[in-house]
Amino acid sequence: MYSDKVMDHFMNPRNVGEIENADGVGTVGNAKCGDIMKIYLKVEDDVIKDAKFKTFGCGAAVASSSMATELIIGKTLDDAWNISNKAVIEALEGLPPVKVHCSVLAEDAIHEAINDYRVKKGLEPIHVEHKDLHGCEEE
Amino acid sequence: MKRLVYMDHAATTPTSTEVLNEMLPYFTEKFGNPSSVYSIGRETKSAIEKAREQVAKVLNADTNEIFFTGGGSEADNWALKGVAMANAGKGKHIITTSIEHHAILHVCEYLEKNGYKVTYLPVDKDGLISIDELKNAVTDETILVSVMFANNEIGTIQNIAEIGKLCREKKVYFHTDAVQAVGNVPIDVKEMNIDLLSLSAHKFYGPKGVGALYIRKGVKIQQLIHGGGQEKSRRAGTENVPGIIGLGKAIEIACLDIQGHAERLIKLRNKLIEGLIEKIPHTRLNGHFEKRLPGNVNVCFEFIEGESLLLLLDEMGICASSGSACSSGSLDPSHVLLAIGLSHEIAHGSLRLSLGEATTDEDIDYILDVLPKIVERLRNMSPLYEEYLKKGGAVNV
Amino acid sequence: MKRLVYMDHAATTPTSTEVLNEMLPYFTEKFGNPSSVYSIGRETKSAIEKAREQVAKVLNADTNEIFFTGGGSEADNWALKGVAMANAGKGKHIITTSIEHHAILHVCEYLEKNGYKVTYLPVDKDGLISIDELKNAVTDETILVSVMFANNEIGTIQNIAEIGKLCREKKVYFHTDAVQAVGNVPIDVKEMNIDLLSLSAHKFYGPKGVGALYIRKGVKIQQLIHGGGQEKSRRAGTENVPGIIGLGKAIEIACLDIQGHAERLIKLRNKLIEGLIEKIPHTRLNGHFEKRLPGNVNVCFEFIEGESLLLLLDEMGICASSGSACSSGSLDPSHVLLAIGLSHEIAHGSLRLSLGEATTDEDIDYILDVLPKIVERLRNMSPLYEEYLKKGGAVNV
Ligand SMILES: Cc1ncc(COP(=O)(O)O)c(C=O)c1O
Ligand SMILES: Cc1ncc(COP(=O)(O)O)c(C=O)c1O
Ligand code: FES
Ligand code: FES
Repeated sequence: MYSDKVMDHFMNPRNVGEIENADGVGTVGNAKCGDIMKIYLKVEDDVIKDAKFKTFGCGAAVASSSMATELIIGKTLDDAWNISNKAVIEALEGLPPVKVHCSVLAEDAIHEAINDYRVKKGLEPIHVEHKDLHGCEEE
Repeated sequence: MKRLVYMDHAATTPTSTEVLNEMLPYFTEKFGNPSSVYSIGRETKSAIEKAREQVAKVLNADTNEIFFTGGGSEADNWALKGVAMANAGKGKHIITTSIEHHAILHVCEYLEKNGYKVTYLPVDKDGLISIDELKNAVTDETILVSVMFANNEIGTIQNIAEIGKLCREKKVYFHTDAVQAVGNVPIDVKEMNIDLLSLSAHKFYGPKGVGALYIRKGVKIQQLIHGGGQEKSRRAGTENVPGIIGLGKAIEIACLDIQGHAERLIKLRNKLIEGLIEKIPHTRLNGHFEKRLPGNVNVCFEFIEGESLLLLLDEMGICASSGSACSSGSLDPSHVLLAIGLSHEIAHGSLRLSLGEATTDEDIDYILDVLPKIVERLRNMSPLYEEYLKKGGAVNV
Repeated sequence: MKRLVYMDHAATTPTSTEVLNEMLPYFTEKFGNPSSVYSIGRETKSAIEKAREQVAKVLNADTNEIFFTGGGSEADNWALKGVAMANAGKGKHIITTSIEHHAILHVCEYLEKNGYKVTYLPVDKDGLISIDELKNAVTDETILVSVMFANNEIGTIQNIAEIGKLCREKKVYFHTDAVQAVGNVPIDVKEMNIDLLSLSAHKFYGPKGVGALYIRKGVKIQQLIHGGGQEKSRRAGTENVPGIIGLGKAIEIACLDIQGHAERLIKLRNKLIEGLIEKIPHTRLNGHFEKRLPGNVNVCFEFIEGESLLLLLDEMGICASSGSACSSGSLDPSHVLLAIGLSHEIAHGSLRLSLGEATTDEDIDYILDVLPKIVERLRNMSPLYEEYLKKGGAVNV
């Protein structure tokens, strides 16, 4: 079902945990749907110095969060913003079709965390299209 | 070699060697078409009739009340659609429960689209329906009550004899999906007043792709599969001879000492349940504590999600399931867990461990060693757990 | 040991050892439920997908157009009922032929009882339908044409590509029951414009109780068996894993050298046909002489009755059938033989000998030696024959 890469990131997730006094925190998803993803950022000079995550969700959700944190660490906020769920899927060497939304969660979580940082800095949050593909989202 | 602990007997069981050996000659040597006149056809015909007797005996039915099908789902579809269509003249109301297998629920939805009315009885927190509610639901239009014998997810066993008695009094047909019960719980269709009963061989160490429907003599039912004259012109198609032979042998073996078999499993099951509740905080047992399949354990671990749990268990060689095997891959939590009153959140963290012939006491010890660590690991990455701790939840670690 | 000459391959074939060996591990070791998350479930899942590819390749279909069923009859029922119900909005007219298998004809009768109109196309003396008659039968209400690829009794092969072309032009779905054709005749669903196609493993050295329906992408069809999410939620029920593996392997083997296989059989078949006509007076070949299944011989011997013939043949170790295996035991003469214009009287004296892998040249010699004597013996006790002789019939003995 899952690629070796997904299983690797699921079995040995990178950057699990929280960052005390994080510069930005993004939480997306919904426990009702069986997935919540939380990403913490440490930012210096518009560069993501560190990222950590906590995820309640399936194997794909855990692997997507792990991969997402790897992809954004060391990137500028602008570059990190532009990391799409497709990039996460590619880096994971594919996800089953029913699991694509798990990677969307990762993209959304990055956006949320960056916007949280911006708001804390007194900047306007960047507008995001609502991308979440959840069928079970609360009406 | 990696240790393999198969704890998903409710999803399917291996075909036992004894059963397979019985089947083998019917593939290559005794392969005649049972409908033929010549001897190699007649010999498969009588082997099928022997299997029919084996099934009838175990259920206390008559041989000519047993019809072989391509599995449990076909039997369920046949029972419901067949009775609904043949008795539409009397009425178009069917009563079932909210915790049936999809092979019943999706047929009910289909019937609803085709002009039938279906009442889905709720269940209590243990998964039991109320006889009073059933009684109140029956109207002049009711033609069929379908209540599963034992639930595939939470293992709860209904009060089938009581339901049967009520249905007989009310003169409505009573079907029970006994796919999980056969081979685990004694069944007597006469004493329990069952009119139709579905079963599937691969749940009791027989082969996949073969099942049976018991139809009490006199029950009005239409065919599901039309065609040739097989199964007394009620279920067309060249008979799955090896499969039917296997089903017969498997049901015979499973019911030889059904009591002893159950006692052994119940002991292991209870040890597992008690161990999990003791070792893992925020764990809840789903289903009735006593009216429960001998091999069924179903628990929810708060703050974690089922699929991740299954993957980590698989890494440790433990095969288990979360909700019914049929719906894994879908995102909705199990309808059964929601029906017994669990929140979506908690239902997502469910785990079913189903024990069987191969399960040993060492397997239980192994699970009780491995599972708490896995749950802890997942909780440590769960934002829900983090939140819970921050809110000052008294976690009794 | 008594000589056994199995000449009923059209009724069923033995599962070949090669196929059985492929299946065996899936009973006892690789028994995981394909819907499960853990590795022993995933491994059966990918084995099923491999079988799906094997089927798709042979038919020139896409993998996701192949759906496994519990046999040929289920596939036929699904195709007809499923298309009829899903397209009732467009129209309620179906066209089929008068020589279909009961798995089609009885479904059509069922549909007629439920408000559909069915046209049964006649066939000529060779068993072929007329394309012009088909063209004329299509109306605005027509949703489906179902014409069998090759007939199970007389072996006649229809002009499937022509029929497919017409249906595509007329924008009606085209289903073909290819249960007898698969493994014997090359099939290309794209080239032949086939929308749905039924097949059954036990006709080509695979196991009984498993078949498949090809459904072209985009065809509107309802489910026949509702329930779990198997087969992309289109055919519920735990998959018959060993059966499906067997079907895949068997179809692959059968189609490796379909031409060579056919040529060998055609030679033996023609020798048998010519020998019988030469040696037994008042013998008539049924079915088309050339557009005919490689292994099919169907003849009528005047003045005698089929069942007696079968019993005497069985005594000599020859397994054969008279009409379709499904209707033997019934008293009506074959609807197929009546449809090609035979009188009841003559139709009762029909014999089908169907050749297969195991058939040798010596078998043909043996039959050509034994059968004339049996026919003579029966004729000598036939009052019809006596009458005929008295009327001075010129019997060329
Ligand atoms: C032409 C034809 N269609 C359908 C069937 C039914 O297939 P099965 O017996 O596998 O259900 C058969 C064989 O019996 C057949 O010959
Ligand atoms: C309660 C119940 N009913 C019906 C079925 C369907 O049986 P099968 O998968 O053999 O079609 C199952 C098993 O999947 C089951 O557990
Ligand atoms: S988190 Fe929803 S299925 Fe992966
Ligand atoms: S003579 Fe026996 S069936 Fe008619």
